Parts: sequence; structure tokens; C-alpha cells
Amino acid sequence: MRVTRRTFLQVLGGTAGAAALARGQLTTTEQAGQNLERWATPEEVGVPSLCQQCPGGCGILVRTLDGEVAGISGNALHPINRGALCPKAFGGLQLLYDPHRLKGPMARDGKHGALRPIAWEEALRLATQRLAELRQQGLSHTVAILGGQYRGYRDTLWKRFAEAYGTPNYIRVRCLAPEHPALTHRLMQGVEAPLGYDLAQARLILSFGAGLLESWLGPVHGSLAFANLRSAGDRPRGRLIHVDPRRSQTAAKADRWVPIIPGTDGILALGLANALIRERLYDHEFVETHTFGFEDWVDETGQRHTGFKNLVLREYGLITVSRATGVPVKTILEVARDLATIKPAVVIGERGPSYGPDDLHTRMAIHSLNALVGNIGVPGGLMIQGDLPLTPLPPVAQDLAAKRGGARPRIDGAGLGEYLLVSDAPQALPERMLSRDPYPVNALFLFASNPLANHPAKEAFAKAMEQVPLVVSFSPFLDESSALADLILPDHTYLERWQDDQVTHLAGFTCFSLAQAAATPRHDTRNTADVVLQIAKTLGGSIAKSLPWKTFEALLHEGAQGLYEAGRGYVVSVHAEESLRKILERQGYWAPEFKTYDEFWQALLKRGAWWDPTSLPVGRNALLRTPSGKFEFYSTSLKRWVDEATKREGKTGPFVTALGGQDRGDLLFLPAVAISPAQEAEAFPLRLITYRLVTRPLGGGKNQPWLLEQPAVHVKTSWENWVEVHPETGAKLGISDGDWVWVESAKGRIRLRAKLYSGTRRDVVQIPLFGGKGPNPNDLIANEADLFRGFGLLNTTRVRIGKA
Amino acid sequence: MALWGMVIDLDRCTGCQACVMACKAENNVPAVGPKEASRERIISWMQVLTEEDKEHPDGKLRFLPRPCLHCDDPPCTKVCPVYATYRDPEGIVAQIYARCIGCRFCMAACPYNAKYFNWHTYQKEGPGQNPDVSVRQKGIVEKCTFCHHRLQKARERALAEHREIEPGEYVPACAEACPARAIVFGDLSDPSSEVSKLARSPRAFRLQEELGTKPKVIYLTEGEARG
Amino acid sequence: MRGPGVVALIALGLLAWGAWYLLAEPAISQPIQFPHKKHVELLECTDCHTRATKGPVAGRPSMETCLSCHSSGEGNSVEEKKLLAFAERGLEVPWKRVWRLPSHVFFSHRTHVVVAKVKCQSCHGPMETLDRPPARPLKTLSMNDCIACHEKGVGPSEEDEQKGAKPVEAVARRRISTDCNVCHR
Amino acid sequence: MADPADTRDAILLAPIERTGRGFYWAVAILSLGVLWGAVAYAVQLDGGLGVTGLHQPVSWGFYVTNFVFFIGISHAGTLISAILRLSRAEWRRPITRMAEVITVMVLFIGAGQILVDLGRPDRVMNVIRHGRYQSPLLWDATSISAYLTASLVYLWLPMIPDIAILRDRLGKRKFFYTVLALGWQGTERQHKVLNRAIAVMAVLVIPIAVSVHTVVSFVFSMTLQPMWHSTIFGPYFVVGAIFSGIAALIVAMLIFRKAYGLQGYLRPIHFRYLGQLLLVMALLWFYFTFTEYLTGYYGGEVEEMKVFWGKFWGPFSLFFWGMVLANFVIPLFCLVRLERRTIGKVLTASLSVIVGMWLERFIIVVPTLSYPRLPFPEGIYWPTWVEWGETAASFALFALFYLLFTKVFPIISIWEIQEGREVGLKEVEERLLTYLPDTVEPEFTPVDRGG
Repeated sequence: MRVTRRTFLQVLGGTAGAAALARGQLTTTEQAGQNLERWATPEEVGVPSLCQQCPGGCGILVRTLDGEVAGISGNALHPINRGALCPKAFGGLQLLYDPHRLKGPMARDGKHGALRPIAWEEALRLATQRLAELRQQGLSHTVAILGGQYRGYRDTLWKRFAEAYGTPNYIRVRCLAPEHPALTHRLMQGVEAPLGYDLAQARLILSFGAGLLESWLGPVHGSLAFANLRSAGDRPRGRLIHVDPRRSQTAAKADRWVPIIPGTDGILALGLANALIRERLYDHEFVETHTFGFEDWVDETGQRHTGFKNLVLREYGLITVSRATGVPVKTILEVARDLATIKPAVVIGERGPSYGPDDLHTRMAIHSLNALVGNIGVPGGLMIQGDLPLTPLPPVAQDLAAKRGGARPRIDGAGLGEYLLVSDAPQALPERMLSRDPYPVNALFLFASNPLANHPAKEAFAKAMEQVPLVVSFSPFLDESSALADLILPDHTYLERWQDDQVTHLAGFTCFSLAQAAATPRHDTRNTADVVLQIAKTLGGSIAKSLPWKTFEALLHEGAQGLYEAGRGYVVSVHAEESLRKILERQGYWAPEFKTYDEFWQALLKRGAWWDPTSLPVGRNALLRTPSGKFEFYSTSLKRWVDEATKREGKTGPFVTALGGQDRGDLLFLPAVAISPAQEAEAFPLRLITYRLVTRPLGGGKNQPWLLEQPAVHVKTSWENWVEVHPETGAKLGISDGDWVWVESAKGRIRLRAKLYSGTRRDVVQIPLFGGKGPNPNDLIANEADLFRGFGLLNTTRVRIGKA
Repeated sequence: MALWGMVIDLDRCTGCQACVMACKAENNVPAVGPKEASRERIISWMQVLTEEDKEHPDGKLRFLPRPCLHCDDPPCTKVCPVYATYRDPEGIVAQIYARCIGCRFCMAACPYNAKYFNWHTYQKEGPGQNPDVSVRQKGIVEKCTFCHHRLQKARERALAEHREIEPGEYVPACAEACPARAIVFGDLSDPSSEVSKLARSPRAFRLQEELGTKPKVIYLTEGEARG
Repeated sequence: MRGPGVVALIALGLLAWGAWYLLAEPAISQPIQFPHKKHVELLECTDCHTRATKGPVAGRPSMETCLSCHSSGEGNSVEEKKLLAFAERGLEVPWKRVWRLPSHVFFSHRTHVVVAKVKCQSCHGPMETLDRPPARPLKTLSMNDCIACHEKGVGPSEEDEQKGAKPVEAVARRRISTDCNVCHR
Repeated sequence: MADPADTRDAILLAPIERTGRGFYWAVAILSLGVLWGAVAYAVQLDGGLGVTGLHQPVSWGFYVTNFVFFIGISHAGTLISAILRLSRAEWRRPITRMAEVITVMVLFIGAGQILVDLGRPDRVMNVIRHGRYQSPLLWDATSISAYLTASLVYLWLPMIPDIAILRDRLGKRKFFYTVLALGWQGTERQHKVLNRAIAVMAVLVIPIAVSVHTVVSFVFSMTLQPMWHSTIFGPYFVVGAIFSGIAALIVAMLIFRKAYGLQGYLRPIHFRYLGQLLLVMALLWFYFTFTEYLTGYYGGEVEEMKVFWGKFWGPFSLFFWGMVLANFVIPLFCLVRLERRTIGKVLTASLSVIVGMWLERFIIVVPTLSYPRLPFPEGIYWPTWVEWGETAASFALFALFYLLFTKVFPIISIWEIQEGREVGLKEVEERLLTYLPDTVEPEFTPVDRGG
């Protein structure tokens, strides 16, 4: 055949597409080995992906050249972040290219041998064999899976795997379980769906320690809402009031920062309620028609109960509150007046303040302010999440072994006794594992978690891990925990894998984000989701039947079909198009954008997310789902729980005891926070507060030098952790800025550099949860758990400091 | 001819440093490591400075992101003995790395300390870098360029499509990332552009205005609009 | 006087040799003895170096491009066999780069090839005459070469246009600049 | 005129003819210092300027301080010598050569500091290829190279007759001396031409010298930085330069006086005169310093005051008060009465001034950079061994150059001394007579009123 220019061009046209598809067959390391340089075939592609550095759920656009990542920017279409990003997002580049990443699976020779690289087949065989053996011996329940902060189908997969395999011990470490609403909302509003706040519309945000701009439910969304509050078009400038012992970035940007004695937020909230009621500033209409338990009331047995109003008026006088919280009366009055006069106002306080012993009532007290100003069911107020219409997956097939194993009590005790209301209790795990109560753990899977760095009882955890015959880690890095594992099956980093995210936080709307692998895997790693499917397949039987997908991608493909078929929502698109669609939909028109699911799927991959901004349940009927249909100052559902527990366990059962409910009577069900006398602890005169930096990604991020080098702006520091001390406290102890100090608690002591920071209370020192190497506040914090979330109490420890 | 400028709204800036990190990723700015950092050699083209407001005893903090201010009358360019830094016709103060002899006169002359020196070779060319920006060697001065490589690329794109460059087509990485939407970038010579409008705001001020450097990065003060 | 003179001469010679050794670029040998001449008889440069019309980097053609003609292996030359051997293993040809712009230069092939219609040869030299890959760039360009062209290439003035000179688009003309920032990054 | 049989000044040729053990020791010790600097520079070339203590924002430190200091010292020579020559101060004769040598040597060292300070010394030719005349650094380069050229010529011209003596009397390096002597025979005409050339150079070199340090000061004063942006920096720097130059000259004179036994040539009266000159300069220096700081303080501009207090009570106070002590208090005490123990006092004052002037340069360069205008963390600067090495090597190299010079050329001008004896005495007498009222010369005789 004679080649002519014409035929050449014809053939070329045909192969161009194929070339694009063939991209990514070789891993980068293989390519590097062959001296292929970037100039060879640089095809610049922006691949939509998801930032996984925190649970914010931002959409990113990964700039790739031949699968080699060259940059990250925000996905302008993504509804969570609208193209904006926080500092952590850029650390992803360094995470991906970390030279110390694991190059492939590793196994340990014997219990105390060294880790050595092995092949995937061998590694999978080791894991599967052990799982099969345990199952055969009827010990499937002794397999525990500890999972960190992630959402979506990876969570679904592990849950299904645990169910099908036959273990109740799928234990999650996360601050906010997306499938549950905040407990308070459940108790007082009866809502079962996750919560949301209409921050974009609010004109006053009163925040009880919620790090809106740093670490709350995604700093980017928080910052966008803040920017909106500041000035947007011709709207008047909104107001942000922040209650926090620490002058956080949020506090610094707030129009008013209210420094408070740690752990007394609930008392302040009740003080504000007192002022609102006393000055008749509360929303009478809402309180009268939509609340229960505000006034004194008489139940069916004729017993008289104190209402919220009288409780507050009687117990929480402003002088009492001021003394307990350290907030001047004047400030309380001014905040209360702002709260009542600037509409719409929203009160938030999910995290931070209530990391104290009486978490539940603190939250109830804060939440009752929302009812008092009547911002439930109005724009700029509270919301709940809609659901994602994903394809329902077939029920898990459980054989006898699975049923038997799954029915055993959980190793962490969640859902039982004192942890009755908790779905996961990772804090209790090390102790229970050590005492083999109720049974020993035979295999421990660590996925997206690093307890040996992040668990307050990490020493106990390490000891407990020693006793587990098989510890499997899925970490892509040789972190503290994976260094002690017997088997490491390294996951891809998030830029290298298929993933999804089902965002259920804060934003108010539902959103499904989808991402394909943006980069060719740099090393011989595998997406853990695929590994789970692979293990399930090898185990066979009902397990394989419950997890029938060949790849994770197939599962995502199946799940997202529901969105296509739902007949609502859209794949995100440019602003103008979106607004038009919104307007049409409000008028009742909804036209499908795609003819086939394949088109929909391709568009989803290309744009990054699907969302449904219009069908938000915001009306009062949707928000008030208690039996009475009202907001309950007096929580009848809590009463029911307590009554049931008392019936089951007696008045001295662990749950009621833990609640401290034996002698609290009605106060147990009302937002009543006990005012404890100020304690003067001689040995440990200072209180320790830990907080999360906006620059600290999930898992610490020791391999992200940019973030470690400039972790904060309020103090001058880099590469090492520090302790913030008030200048006066420093002067009293002879500590000057930059000195090395010992911070000592009853549990232990760590050596840190002191930073004098006027944004703390004089009786408080602050240590950030810093990402890098070196001492960690977990060395000081006692392993106390919050009874309602199972999560560690991080701000209750007392310490002393001295020059090192 | 365009006159590129930036407005930074201090009322919105939350000090999160997204701009800082976006800049580092975009411009191949290295992390210098703990040892060098302790010697005050961090390179941060965009840097968030923190100022404590002495008037409020409760200590209001002011976060002040400081890129190169791209002065219209830059004190740094005049002193460069080799034309390695100069103001280009569109107002961008350029830094030509291949020309710089490393005398650091421009650093000494800049009243905003916007210039940074490569005290060592902090990095080599490698994966994960932006190929549009050169990797600087030791011994030369570098600074914020308003991501002018983005301008080159936008221009090139526009040229290929036979059109003029559109507003919003050229935005530096910091402005693109800012989650509080505090950074606005655009053409100051176009009176209808958003930057121009904001630059005329009563809240607008320039850093060290009295020095007569005429910076093209304009700040908006905190609080409600005055005047 | 003689002794020192000889010593000085030897020293000078050593120095020159050392400088040559250090500074001269080594010859580059390619994995396949690609004849540009034969290919250019059939094709335009940009048929294979397609990127030159699309973006900043011209790049070398990918294996796919080569295979679109050579997949059936008609030629059966030694070099073609080498190509097919790479293809069989699923590899790209590990071409070595001959032309290298310094990393601090921004140069767009597209702008120069498509908009300005600069001939490839004006920078790359007479590549079309080569029977084997060049061991070194045929032309060594310095910044002055770029500037010389840019200074000339301000485009025809309006006067020239009226006289029938080919008009250059207004946008393009403005782009021809000798401002350092236009090329340096 | 130079009579080969004249052996009165044989001692001046002695160091060239014979080499003692002391010379080798001195060379060895100085070479060690230079070696330290060489190693330091090699390390710096390899690792980058990061091996120094410089950082953000203090991007200039020891090297720039040394640059200003050494360029300052250079004013000792040519400028002083030119002034003394032009004013026909007869006591200049044994001094001028020593002074001129300082200038030439130190200019090399000073200009070298900039090269050491560059991040990319390999690109130094860019300054010539792409020089931007708006930059004070270019002014510096121009002015310093002009000064260097002029000083070299000015050093060499008065040396020609001496070189001829060496050519004629010395057995070694005949070719070298023959070339440099330019065929000097000591004829009347040659003397006339030489004297005129020296006079022209002397006039020429003064403005150049003044310009050099003015321009060095412009490196700082042309910026907008607090405590740099000052109009009196030009004269202030020149005064400081002459001040430190005289001190350096005195020290050099005393060293060679001792080492080469030149007590006969360098007599206490020379030191007394120079001491008085030093005292005047000390007072002048204080006047400038006082004015400079008072203006800054009185204005009370915020940024200016940050630097001001940093110098006064802050981390730089030790340097600042050390400078005041060494540049003003000590010289004042030493130099006010010079009748007795002249040499000891003058030496003390000079050494003190050299230290003090180095501190002054440091206190000008570093504190301004340490206090940025914007709320940056303030940076304090401490040099590393590399900078100490370069500094030590600079001093050592200077001394070594000087020492080697004295092994090749006479450090005191032989012919000028001889000329002093033969012509000077007579000329001074005549000149002196013209100053006096009672020696009446006919042509100026007023009309005799009585007659």
C-alpha cells in the first residue's frame, strides 16, 4: 500500500480518540523508567475531582498533563465551593507526590518482624484466607473495621461488607455522622434527616464556638456564607457574633467576639434566653403556636411541670449567668437584642463549645434560642437535608454465619448501656479490646484512620493492636498505625481513584459528587473499594452475592442511575443555565437534560456533581416532626428513651447513671445546664483547649510541607506545634514568646514552644491539632467520651505549664 | 492597553491562607523546610500579615494579604542594575529570573518586602509542578507576578480564536481560590470593571500611600462603608 | 622567557580543552534513525507534530501517529522493525529531546505557526534535508534571534497595508512585543 | 637627580633587597586568613547565599557593610595625598605613597565584596551588558572603576623615579622595573612633565574620590527606606570615609614604621598632625551623626522611629553605643592633648575609629532592613562563619597585598624625600618669606607716601 498524505490524515483522525483513551496504561514510575519526558505528548486535561482533605466536600479541577498532575483549582460548577478553595486543597499535590508514599503492599514477617514488600495477589490471599478461617470458626464477629472520615459509597461498601461477612464491628470515627441529624435536633424537633442552615440568607449568625471559617462543616462553604453576610449586592451588611474562649479566626472576623469560660456556652445561651424572655423580645407567635414546654404545664397524671420560661427566669438570672460564664451582663443584653432585632438570625453551635461534660443540655440550650427567635421554617433559618435519590441497592444477602455474627454485641459497646444513643464509640475501643470484653478481636482493619496518632488513648490502642493477630491497614502512607500493621494494602490517594461524595452538611441542599481518577496511580496501589470487592468475590457465597460489582466504578454507575431517573435535580452547570432551570422548576417545569443514562453519566463525570437545589424541605411542617408537631423545649423523646432504659436497666443502669439522670427529674429533659461552682485546681491551674487549624487536613498531613510551613497567621510559627499562652499568664510564669515549655496534665507531659497570644483567656492554654511531627495534645487529653456522639471530649483537660 | 490591578477586601479576608497555598502551587514556590523556615527564609509571594488592632483591647485582628503590589511607580525597578525587574506596559512589575544577578537591591528598596530570595536551591524540576512557571535556582530574587503566565496563556487562547481577551479570562491563582471572595482582579483602566468600581469605593486605601509608589493592589477597610 | 611561554601555552590549551569538554553539548543519538527527509516528501511538519498548531509545545508524535502508517509494516526496514518492536510492547518510542527551550522561556508554537505563520525552518533549520535524526539542533538560537524577529515583525503598517501588504490581525500585531514579560516566565 | 651613590635612604630599599623571617611569618598568617575566606566562598558558591546568616527581610549584612567600609577606607589615600600635595604640605613627603597604596588595595577588596555578595556572580557581566543607568549600583560601578583607574595612575606616576632607582640599583626583576620606569632618566624635562602630571591627577582625583562615597551612600539614600532616605547621606558618608581612611593610614604607618625601622622618616610630628586631622574629622563626624539622628528623631515619623529606637535601645543598641564610644568618645579623649605619648594615643584613637566606623556602616545597613514597614515579624541578623571568614579574609588580603607591595616598591617615596632635602627646604623658606609682612618684595612695594 502506498501511503499518501490523504490516507495518512484519515487514519490519524481515527486514532486520535483512541490515543486519548489509551492514556494512562502505564504508571508514572514505569514511564519514568523509560525516560519519557513530559514534552512527548502533553495533553492538558482538567479532570473534575473531589477534595478529600476534610469533610467539606469541595469539588476540584485537577489539571493534568499526560496524567501527571500539574495543579489543582476549584471546580467553578460545584455547588459547595463554587470554584473557591481553602488552603488544604493545594496540599493534595504534595500528598500525591510524597516521596515517602508506600510503593506497594507490605507484609510483616511474623508478629515482630520487619515489613517487606509483597505482591498484591499474595497480600490479598493473606487477608482473605484469614477472613475465611475466622468465618469458618464462627468468629466472624471478631473482625473489626475502624473507619475514618469519609462518606458515600465507600462507606456503603464497608457497611455491606461487614453485614454480609457477619460482624457488627464496623466502627466509624467521625465528628458528624451524616446519616444522623444532630441529636439535639432529633430530640427537640423530631427530625430524622441531617440538618442544614440557611447561612446564605441569614443576616445575623450567632455562633457558639462553631469555627465557621476554619473547621466547621467545610471552611469554604462557611467562608462563602461569611462573604455573603458581609456584603452582597445591595443587602445591608450582616452581623456575626462569635462565642468562644479563644480568639479564633472566626472570632477575629466576627463583629463581636464574646470570650467565655470554656464549657459554659449552654449557660450563656440560657442567659440570652432569659434576656429575650424578660425583655419580651422573643417571637411570641412562633413560641405560642409551635412550641411545647415553654410555659409550665400539667401532664395527664396531673403532675405539674416547670416550663422553659420559668426555668430560665428562675435559674438563669443575668448576674448568675455572667458570673458563671465570665461574660458581662451588658454583653449578654446587647447580644440578645441583636438576636431579636436583626432578622433572619440563625444560632449555630454544633461543635466546639460543647466539647464539655454536659454536651447534650448545652446543645439543647443553644438550640432553644433558634426556637425563641422563631427561625424554624423561615428563609435564613434552619433547614434539613433532602435525600439523594440514588438507586436502592439490593438487600444484603446474609447467610447463617453472617446473621449469627452480626447479632453479637459490638466490641465498642455502641447502642448499649451508657452508649445507648451512640452509633459508634471509638473512644471505648482500646479499653474494650484490651479487656477482651465481650470477646477478643482477631482481625482489625484500619481504613482512612490513624488511631495511633489521633486517638487520645493511643498508647492503649497500640497495646491492644499488639494482641490482635492480624492488623490490616489501607493507608497509602507508612503512618503511626500502618507502621504497626501486619499487612498493608495501600489505597490510592484521592487524586488517583474513583470516588464519590454524598454531601449532607450545612449547605442545605443535597449533592452527589462523582470523580474518576484524575492522575495515573504513581505506585502499585489499589483503590480500597476495589480491594473490598475483590476480597468479597474471593470469599464467595452470600458475601460475593451481596457485593456483586466487578469494580467500584460499576457500583457508582449503578448507584447514580437513580439520580438520572429521579426526575428532579441537575448535573451542575454554569450559573446562567442553572438559574434558568431553577426558575422553571419553581414554576413546575422540569425537563430532563439528557436522553440516556450514558449521556447523564458522562456529563456527571465531566462536570463533577449532581444536585437538587429546589426541593428543600424548609417549611415548618417538615422541620417539626415531633409527635406533637411542635418544637419541644421539654423533650418527650428523651423522656421516652430514659423511661425505656429505666424499665430495662433500673434507675441505676449505666445509661441513666451516665446521664446523671437519677435525681435531675424534669431538668433532664429540659435545656437546663447545671451551674457548677468555679473549681480551683491547685495542681493543674490551667484549662487546655485544643482546636483544629484551617490548614490541617484529615489525617494530619505530615507530608504536606506547604501547610506545615505556614500553619497559622495569628501566631508566627512553622513546622512545629505550639502552645498559646496569654501574655499575662506568660509573664507570671516567666515565659516569653518562643520559649520551650512543658505542658503537663494528669496523663502526661509534652514539650512545646510557647506563643504569647492575647486571644486566649488567662486561665486557658491552647494547643492546636497540628499536622506535623512532634508532640500531640493527645498525649495530655484523658480519654473521655461524649455519651451522645461517642466522640472524645477534647477540651476538658486541666494542665500546668512551666519553662523547659 | 489594560492596566491590571487587584482589590482585596479586608472586611472579607478571613486569614485562611488559601491564596497563599494557591499561589505556591501555581507558581512552583517551594516549601523551604524546617531549618530554613526557622532562619526566616520562607518564600511566600502572597503572604497574610496579621496586625493587632491596638484600639480594640479585645484585640481585633486584621488579616492583610500582601502580594506584590505592582506599584505604578515601583521603587524596586529603578534600583535594579540589570533590568531584571521592571514595570511592563500593562502595569505588571515583571521579574525576569534569567537576568537577575542576585544583588538583592530590589529587596532592600521594596517598602512592602514583597521580594524573596532563593538562599539555596530549594527544589529541582519535578512532577507536580506547574510547567508554565520556571523553577527558580538559588541566588535569584523572585516575587508575585500576578500569575502573568496566565495572561500569556489567555492571550494565546484569544489569539487562536481571533478575539480580544475577555474580562475574567485572566485571574491570578489567589483570586481564583479565595473562599471569602475577598480578592477581585481585573483591568483598572476600564472604568466599568469590578476592580475599578471597588477601587473607587470610600473604603479603598493603598498601603503606604504616602510613599508615592502608587500600588495597583488596593485594599478595602473593614467595617461598613464610610463617607 | 621561553620556559614560561611554553608553560603558558600548555596551560591555555588545557583550559580551552576543559572549557570545550564542559560546555559543548554531547551528541544525541535517537533510538530510531528517523529520516525527516522521506517523511516531509509526503507530509507537512504539522501533520505529525500536530501540537504545534494546538498549543505551546510542538512535541513529538505519539506511537499512535506512527502506527497509523506503519502498523502493517510494509517497509520492513531495520528502523521500522525497531518501531514495531516498541509498539508491540505497548511503549512509546523513547525519543530523546534535541531542542530545548530554557525553562524560563514561554514560547507558543501555536502563536508562531498558526497566527504568525512563521516557517518551522526559520528556527529549526533545514530539517527536511536530513536522512537521520540530528545529533544537535541545526540552529542555535539566542534571545537576540527572537528579538530581532520581534522587532522586525511589528507587522505591516497601515501604509504598507494600503500598498497591498498582507494585513496582520490587530490583536496579533499588538502581541508582537519585545517586552521581556511576553516570553519570560 | 637621584644620585646612585646617595646612601642616606638605603633603609627604604632594605625591605626590597632583603627578606627577613618576620615577612614569611606575616605572609603565612595572612594567607591563613585568606584561605579561610577562600573556603568560605567555595562553600557559598556551592550552597548559595543561604550559608550566610542573611534572611528575609535582612537581605544585606556583612558583605555590604564591608563594601561600604572598605570603599570608605580607600579615601585615606588618594584623596588625602592629593589634598596634601596641592596644599604643598611639606610633611606629606613620607606619607603620600603609603596613603595611595591603601586606596588601590582597598578598592579591589571593596569592589570584591559586591561580587561576594551576589547571588549569581556568574552573571556579573549582565551589569555591563544590560546595565540600567537608573540604578545607583551602576553609578557605583562607574564611579569606583573611575576612582580605581585614577588612583592607580596617581600611585604609579610618583613612583616612576623610584622605580628607576630600583631598576638601576637592584639586581632582580630588572625587566619588570624597566617597563614600569618608562625610561626615566631624571632629566629636567622629565621632572617637569612628571610634576605637572601629578598635579593634574591630584586635581582630578579629588572630585572623583568625593563622588565615590557620595554614590555609595546613594545606594541607601535613593531608596524610600526609613533612616536611609536622607539628603545628607552623601557628605555624611564622605566625612566618615575620610575619617576611617585617616585612621587606617595612621595604623599602616605605625606598623611599617616599627617593622621596617622607619622612625627617622615617620616622626612624631607626622602623627601629631594626622592626629589633629583625625580629631577634626571626629568632631565633624559627630556633627553629621548628631544632625542626622536629631532630624530623624524630631520628625518622629513612625517607621523612622521604629528603626531609631531599635538602634538606641533595641537589639542594635550595643552596636550603636559602641559606635559612639569608638568614633567619638575615645578619639576625643586621646587626641585632645597630643604633646606627650603622641604615638600611643594616636594609635589607640585610630584603632578605635576603624572599629567604630565599621560599626557605623553596620548600623546603617542592617537595622533599617530589620524593621519592615508592614507588620512582618521583625528579623534580627547574626552572621555565620562564612561571613566572618569573608570579612577576616578581606582584612587579611588587604594586609597581604600591602605587605607584598612593600616587598616590590619602596613604601616611602625616595625621590620625594630627596627632593624635600634638596629643593623643598629652599622652596619652603622662600614661600614662607612671602607669607611674612617684613620681607618686602619690590614689585609689591606700596608707593612710598613720604617719598
